Amino acid sequence: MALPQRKTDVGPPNFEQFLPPVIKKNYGKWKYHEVITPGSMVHVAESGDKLWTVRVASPRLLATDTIREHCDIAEKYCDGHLRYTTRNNVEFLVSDEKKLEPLKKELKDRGFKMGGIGAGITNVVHTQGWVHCHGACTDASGLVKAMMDELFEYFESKRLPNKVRLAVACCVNMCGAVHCSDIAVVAVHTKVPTVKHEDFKNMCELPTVIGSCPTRAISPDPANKSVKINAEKCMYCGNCFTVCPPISIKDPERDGVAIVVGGKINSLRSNPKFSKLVIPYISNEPPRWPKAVAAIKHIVEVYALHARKHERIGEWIERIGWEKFFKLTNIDFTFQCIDDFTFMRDTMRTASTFKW
Amino acid sequence: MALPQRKTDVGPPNFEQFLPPVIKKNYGKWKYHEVITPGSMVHVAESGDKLWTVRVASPRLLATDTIREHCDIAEKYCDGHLRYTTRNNVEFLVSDEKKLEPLKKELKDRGFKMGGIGAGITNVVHTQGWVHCHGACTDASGLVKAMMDELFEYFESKRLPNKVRLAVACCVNMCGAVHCSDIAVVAVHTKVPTVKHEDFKNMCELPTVIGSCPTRAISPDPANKSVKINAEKCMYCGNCFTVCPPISIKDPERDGVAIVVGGKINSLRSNPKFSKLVIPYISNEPPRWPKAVAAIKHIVEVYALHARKHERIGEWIERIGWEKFFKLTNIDFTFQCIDDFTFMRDTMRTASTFKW
Amino acid sequence: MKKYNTPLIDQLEKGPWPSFVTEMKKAAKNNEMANDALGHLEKCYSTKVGYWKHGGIVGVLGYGGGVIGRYSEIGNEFPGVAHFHTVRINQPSGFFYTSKALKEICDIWDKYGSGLTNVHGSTGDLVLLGTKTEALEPIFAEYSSRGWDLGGSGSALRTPSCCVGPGRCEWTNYDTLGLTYALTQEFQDELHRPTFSYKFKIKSSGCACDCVAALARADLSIIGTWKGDIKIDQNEVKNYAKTMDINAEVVSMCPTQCMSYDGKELKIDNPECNRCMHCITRMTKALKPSGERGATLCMGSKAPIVVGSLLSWVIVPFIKLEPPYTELKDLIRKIWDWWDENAKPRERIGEVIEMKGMRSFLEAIGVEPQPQQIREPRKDPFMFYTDADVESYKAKEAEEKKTGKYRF
Amino acid sequence: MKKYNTPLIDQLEKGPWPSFVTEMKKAAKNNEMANDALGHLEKCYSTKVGYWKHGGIVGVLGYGGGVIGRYSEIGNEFPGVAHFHTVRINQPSGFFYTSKALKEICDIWDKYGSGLTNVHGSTGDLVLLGTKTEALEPIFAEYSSRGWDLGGSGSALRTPSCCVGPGRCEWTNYDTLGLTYALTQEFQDELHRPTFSYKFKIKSSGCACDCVAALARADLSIIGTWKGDIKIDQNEVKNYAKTMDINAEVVSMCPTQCMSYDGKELKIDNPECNRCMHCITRMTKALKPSGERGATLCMGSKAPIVVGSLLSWVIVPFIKLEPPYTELKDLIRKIWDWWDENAKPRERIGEVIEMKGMRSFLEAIGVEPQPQQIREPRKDPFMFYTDADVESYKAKEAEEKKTGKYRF
Ligand code: SRM
Ligand code: SRM
Ligand code: SRM
Ligand code: SRM
Ligand code: SF4
Ligand code: SF4
Ligand code: SF4
Ligand code: SF4
Ligand code: SF4
Ligand code: SF4
Ligand code: SF4
Ligand code: SF4
Repeated sequence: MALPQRKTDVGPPNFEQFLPPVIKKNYGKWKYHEVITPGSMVHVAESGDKLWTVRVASPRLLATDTIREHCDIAEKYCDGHLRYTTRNNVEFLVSDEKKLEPLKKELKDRGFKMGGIGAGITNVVHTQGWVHCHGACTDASGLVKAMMDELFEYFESKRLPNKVRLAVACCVNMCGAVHCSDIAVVAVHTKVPTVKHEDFKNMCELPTVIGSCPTRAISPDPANKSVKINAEKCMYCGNCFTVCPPISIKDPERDGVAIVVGGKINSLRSNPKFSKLVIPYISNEPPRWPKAVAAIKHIVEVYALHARKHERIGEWIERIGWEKFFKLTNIDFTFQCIDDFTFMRDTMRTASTFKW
Repeated sequence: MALPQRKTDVGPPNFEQFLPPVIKKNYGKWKYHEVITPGSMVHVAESGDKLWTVRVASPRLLATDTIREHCDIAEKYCDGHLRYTTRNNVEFLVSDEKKLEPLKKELKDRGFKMGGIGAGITNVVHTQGWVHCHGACTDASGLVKAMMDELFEYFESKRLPNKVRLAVACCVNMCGAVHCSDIAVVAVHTKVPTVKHEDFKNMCELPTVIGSCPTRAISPDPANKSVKINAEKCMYCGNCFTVCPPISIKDPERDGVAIVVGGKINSLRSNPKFSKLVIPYISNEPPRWPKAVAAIKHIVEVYALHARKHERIGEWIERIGWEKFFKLTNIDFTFQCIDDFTFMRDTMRTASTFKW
Repeated sequence: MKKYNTPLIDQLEKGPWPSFVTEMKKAAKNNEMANDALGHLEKCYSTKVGYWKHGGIVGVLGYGGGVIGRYSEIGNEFPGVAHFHTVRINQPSGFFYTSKALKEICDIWDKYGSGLTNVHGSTGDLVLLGTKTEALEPIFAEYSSRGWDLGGSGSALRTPSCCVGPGRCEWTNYDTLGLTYALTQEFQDELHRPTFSYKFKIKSSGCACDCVAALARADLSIIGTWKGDIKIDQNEVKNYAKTMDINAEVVSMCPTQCMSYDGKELKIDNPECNRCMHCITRMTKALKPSGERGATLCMGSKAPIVVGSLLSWVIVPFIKLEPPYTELKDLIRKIWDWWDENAKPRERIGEVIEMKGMRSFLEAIGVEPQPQQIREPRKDPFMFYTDADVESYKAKEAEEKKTGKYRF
Repeated sequence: MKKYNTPLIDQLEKGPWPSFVTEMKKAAKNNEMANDALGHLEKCYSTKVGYWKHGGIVGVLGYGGGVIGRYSEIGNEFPGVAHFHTVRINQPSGFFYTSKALKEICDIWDKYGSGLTNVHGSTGDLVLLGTKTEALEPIFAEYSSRGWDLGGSGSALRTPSCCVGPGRCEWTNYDTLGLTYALTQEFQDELHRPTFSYKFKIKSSGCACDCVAALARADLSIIGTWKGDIKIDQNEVKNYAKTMDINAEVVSMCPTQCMSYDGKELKIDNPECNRCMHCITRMTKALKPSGERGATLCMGSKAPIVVGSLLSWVIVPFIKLEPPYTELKDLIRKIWDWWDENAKPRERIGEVIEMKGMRSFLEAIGVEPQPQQIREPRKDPFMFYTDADVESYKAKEAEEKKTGKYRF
């Protein structure tokens, strides 16, 4: 069959054609919303019109058949209207209240999991991992699955002081939102990369490779027409490897994951915050990373026990102090937790006011 | 007359020999104190013994005859015991309550000014200025005198929400405690230094001069056996001039002073804070620097009007926000206020949460 | 089709959370590429290392981006993933679809690719995961002819993304969906033909909740806000009081302490409010912003490499955002011009601003210095003054001498 | 003696604050050097520029510091200040004097110098302002024979300084005066003979009020603190309640919110208290620390040049400080050894720690990592691991496998 005529620069389709009529009518004129269950909510327009949303978990990595299943359900209950969220859940958009409960029932029967709305845990922002990226030092999808199985009740029913946003990144490029997450996993290398000198000059640009290194560990190696890496300065970020294929850094026994906590993106109450390192290294343990998962769950539980209502993890920790966080969670404080990158100075304590 | 035999490494005299008996007896066993007036207080020991202190202003630059006058007074009322404070005031240490009022009277009669205790303004930490330092781009003593004349009531009687610590530094070496003061003046150059190339190689060390520059503006000038300065990068700190006499930077018309505010050293309530730049430039106006003095007074008055009791200037500003500080004081916000040194990133706002 | 033994990843089919392994198996049933992807992944799990190679440059004619080239080191063992490129399809604003549109996407993908997708990628694209080089042109023809275009990759504008905003949310301060569509259309060339120093991302959230995480991961983060009072419906306050401790949950958590509640009336000292949204989100029926609507433009956030992670910095405290968004579009072009002139290769705009100084940047784009841009003024007195600066300070002083009144 | 016309600085004799010009004139009455200093200063005021040259190296035999060499560019015009060196006399701890001792100091100074002083310099020395090179040895002989020694200058230990502490203050947690004396005596060689990379300052405050501003301007800042509860005298609380709003002035200002007061009883949740001192200073009769006394050691503060100003960082959260202070003395030597090995010329210790990393420093001085040292953990995942680190993590994991219990 002949291919249709290609077009360029058409851009994405105009979203308006995909909006359900109730949204078109009440566009920008919503009055309030109410969370009905962790998996459903209703938005009420100034006109009095209502829109029900049912949110369903997604592994994000979807087979086309599953998307078709979403479509079939949307056709049955939502006149074909659905959306996905910024955290990759599916949302069924219901305009007719009568269809709400039947929709929920069918979703349940089909094994779909509803949840993720309100003060709990929703889907995990994550990255490609071994499924698709060359840089991955762990698998992201696997970690997410293992984490969410363990934390599932917080998605479906159990509530927390506030939302807990989780993320996983399979290397320090952090294609997930790890750097501002309540709790996140970032995969790390722990060994200095090696350079295949013979391929260097054909495949890499010297200034780019040198400039890629955050700690200036790379210098020219004119004898080999290549570069050399100063083992004292290298902290295994892998950026040289990203820009230059003859540099390799993966190591199955030494690659692992680190846990960061306390990040936040929105500006409610307190300013956005970066996540901070609390556990520097856990061995990669596919298929279920039991220790990493246990660590995350442990932190969620300590938070649930101690935080005030509406406090995000980072807000709670800042109120009680990091020294108290380490005490309450009984996490070992290691040298890795002390910043030694450029901006170390602002992370050190400059007062004798801390808790014992 | 023959000189006495010199000794080395004797170190300072043991302070114990200078302590009044009441202090020796109650050393480390003080129970509480009470501020009587802004110029006097009493410390009560666990034993019940009392020590009265009368604090007197000092210009710090003292003629020996004035020190002798201090001594005469101390002999008359304090058995010869006196001390100076960490901010250069004189303190008369009275063990006999009956001598307190007569001491105060004599001090008053002799024109000494009592004050500086409690929530007001005490002496100004400062530096040499034109009186003694080669680096000075203003005179420190003159500025202090002009400031304190204007703020004198806050020393002697009028109270503020909390202590306001002032400082003056005559160059960015900041021999005063400018960088953590409630309000301070720092003198600044505003022009790129010039280099006398012919003297360079005899008087300066190339690596030291290059290393002295915070912004890497200096590079070797092999043709002249000297250095050259990149005008784009130089921010006139004068450090190259400090380490290398053939470099000169003073300019009578362009040298001036800047005002910084909001610093704090102790850890009460909030952590120590650096002072921040609010007025980037005021011309040097000896002998009384009227605009600089007016600016300081203005800030003190706005603070007095708006801060809560016990709030230091920096604490007040952090509560209301810097944008509000600029609004309340009506100080122009200039590009100089925006950090462009290494640690700029932490000074920028990362949220839409500010006041209009 | 070879049947792989996958004992390790099979364990990831257990448990309540939907399983990506199940998805892969679903696709693998009638897709060779997906089937090999499964075997390939099991091998990664058993050896604890990945086998993908650095991506080569692949793509469609006339475009410099939109496809991520991917090859396996062990393509002979798993020929179905020897090439395994991803195609990024630019999603519609707010991720709204109709079943019809989605099914069309699926059908084409099944025809040419692995049948595996990410809905969506972290940037926002609808990601089609794994196809061969020779399929790229047909795929593009099929999609583009039906009104779908590729998303961004490489040193280009990346696919803009936004929160659901006016589509469903009562808090949005501008039309996030409309703006995202307008910008994406306006900058098609910059999106498809990489000419920048590095990637440039735009994300738009309708309010400070920032549901698209713009502030942390977009070079240009557009955060909706308003200029005006928060209107209070005291009757609704009374209703909330029945089920919530207003003082504990709202008043005491207000960051500016500008609220008070005496058990009867809720008060807000509006000039002190910093519009953080906490109170509004907790009492949505009772509280509503009023006055002018628009957004704060922030700039520079990114992941940690090279200079450490950044959050976006406030550049323009307030801008009105109404079609045709001319002011914003012009500003974006000025921003890119300055970036282009000043960046080294692979330098994100935040890194360049940090390097060259905020002043150089703000002057170039014509924005005044304002205290709203900063959290606090500089501390070290390492300041630059232009001759013009000093002249203007001196001029001010001369005037003060005349008027007898200081202007600090 | 030449009589200078000083119309500009004369204006600084007016006003209530004591005038340094009056002081200079007093000294100038019968001292040629002071008289020329006056004329010299007037010239600075009239031309708005200083005339001092860079200091040359001058000093006393066997010492490398203690004197700041100073010459005037216009020495021919003002011969009395052609040489105008300052002599730093090491002050007694806490700036305590007897009139006898002070008068002796004055007499010697009048004999050899300008009769001008700074009581005291910013570092803490009693500064004798202005003398000639040939007077230095006699001055030193006169002072040292009477038990006074020079203070520090150059790349050496600088004169240690401290708050009044146990001399008069109820809040001190250790003997600031005794410690300062002991350290100054212990390190006489390091003070007088510059062998460091740059200056090193030690300042000691008895509590978090930090009345000697140690935290902002000492390479080693010693801040007194305690480990134990704050004891409350509820009767005294009642007295305070008569004149002060305890909730507004104390409870609501407690940074950890660990206090409560119901109008009757004041309570402190001690494990949550961070010992900030606010409540204690405001209710000194009612509140008193108890338990172990000692100090927190902080390190690295300095003025802005070269890398920007620093506040001292917590290194040792708690140390007991009792004579003969062996632990602290040993630690200081270790600190200097590491500094010596790692610093470039003119690098303060804070700058070197920043350069080489806190770990290198802490390991060298034998201090464990502790969360009390930091305000917050690192954000960017740019971590160093030694092989031993990874081995120890793996060993922990192996053990966990055995016990079935995780230790995070
Ligand atoms: C659907 C979605 C937007 C979209 O365009 O897809 C969305 C929708 C809503 N968000 Fe959100 N947020 C969504 C991602 C986010 C994100 C982004 C992220 O997590 O990556 C954030 C920032 C998170 C952070 O700060 O780290 C976010 C921070 C909030 C907040 C602030 C929470 C807080 O107090 O810290 C609110 C306010 C609230 O919870 O009442 C909020 C409130 C809401 C409301 C109530 C707004 C409304 O009236 O419609 C929506 C439903 C609430 C809910 O899901 O709990 N939304 N929300 C996103 C759902 C993702 C998901 O599948 O779970
Ligand atoms: C005499 C002196 C110590 C010395 O060894 O010489 C001293 C003495 C006292 N200080 Fe201080 N402080 C002295 C310099 C300082 C400094 C250092 C500085 O300013 O350079 C500070 C840190 C300032 C800062 O944070 O920027 C300082 C911050 C305090 C504070 C904390 C104030 C606050 O709330 O922020 C207190 C507590 C108080 O005021 O109740 C305090 C309290 C006290 C007490 C009440 C302690 C006591 O019981 O004896 C003393 C008298 C109070 C007064 O003067 O108001 N002292 N005090 C210093 C007097 C300097 C002067 O001549 O005025
Ligand atoms: C697919 C995706 C992850 C995902 O699973 O969702 C992704 C995948 C890759 N990212 Fe990313 N990034 C993706 C969103 C992000 C994000 C999040 C975002 O855009 O909101 C970030 C953090 C925000 C940012 O831009 O800083 C991100 C920061 C990076 C970086 C670090 C950039 C930096 O300036 O530090 C790199 C490194 C690079 O560009 O060489 C990178 C590079 C890559 C490459 C192209 C690695 C490479 O050199 O081959 C990955 C291709 C993986 C593959 O083979 O499929 N990716 N990347 C996301 C894009 C999907 C989409 O188009 O919707
Ligand atoms: C006299 C004194 C100022 C005063 O009026 O009190 C002073 C005066 C000088 N200081 Fe200072 N500093 C004095 C305390 C300080 C302080 C405060 C302190 O010690 O508490 C600081 C800030 C804290 C610090 O050390 O960082 C200070 C930071 C500097 C610096 C910057 C050092 C740095 O690392 O950034 C320099 C520059 C240098 O060393 O070349 C400096 C250099 C100088 C020189 C030696 C300039 C020079 O190269 O000739 C000044 C000699 C002036 C003169 O001719 O009399 N002075 N200097 C203080 C010493 C008196 C004393 O011994 O008691
Ligand atoms: S985080 Fe790293 S490994 Fe993972 S998808 Fe992004 S670039 Fe690839
Ligand atoms: S891995 Fe990172 S730190 Fe190490 S040499 Fe490469 S770029 Fe530099
Ligand atoms: S601040 Fe500068 S000019 Fe003033 S005394 Fe110190 S070094 Fe000299
Ligand atoms: S004045 Fe300062 S910034 Fe300018 S060249 Fe000299 S050292 Fe560098
Ligand atoms: S960012 Fe604000 S406007 Fe957008 S969906 Fe979230 S809450 Fe609504
Ligand atoms: S929006 Fe935030 S700052 Fe404003 S009143 Fe509400 S809680 Fe307070
Ligand atoms: S620092 Fe503390 S102990 Fe020392 S004088 Fe000040 S209040 Fe007293
Ligand atoms: S010392 Fe500070 S933290 Fe402790 S109870 Fe008192 S005010 Fe609170």
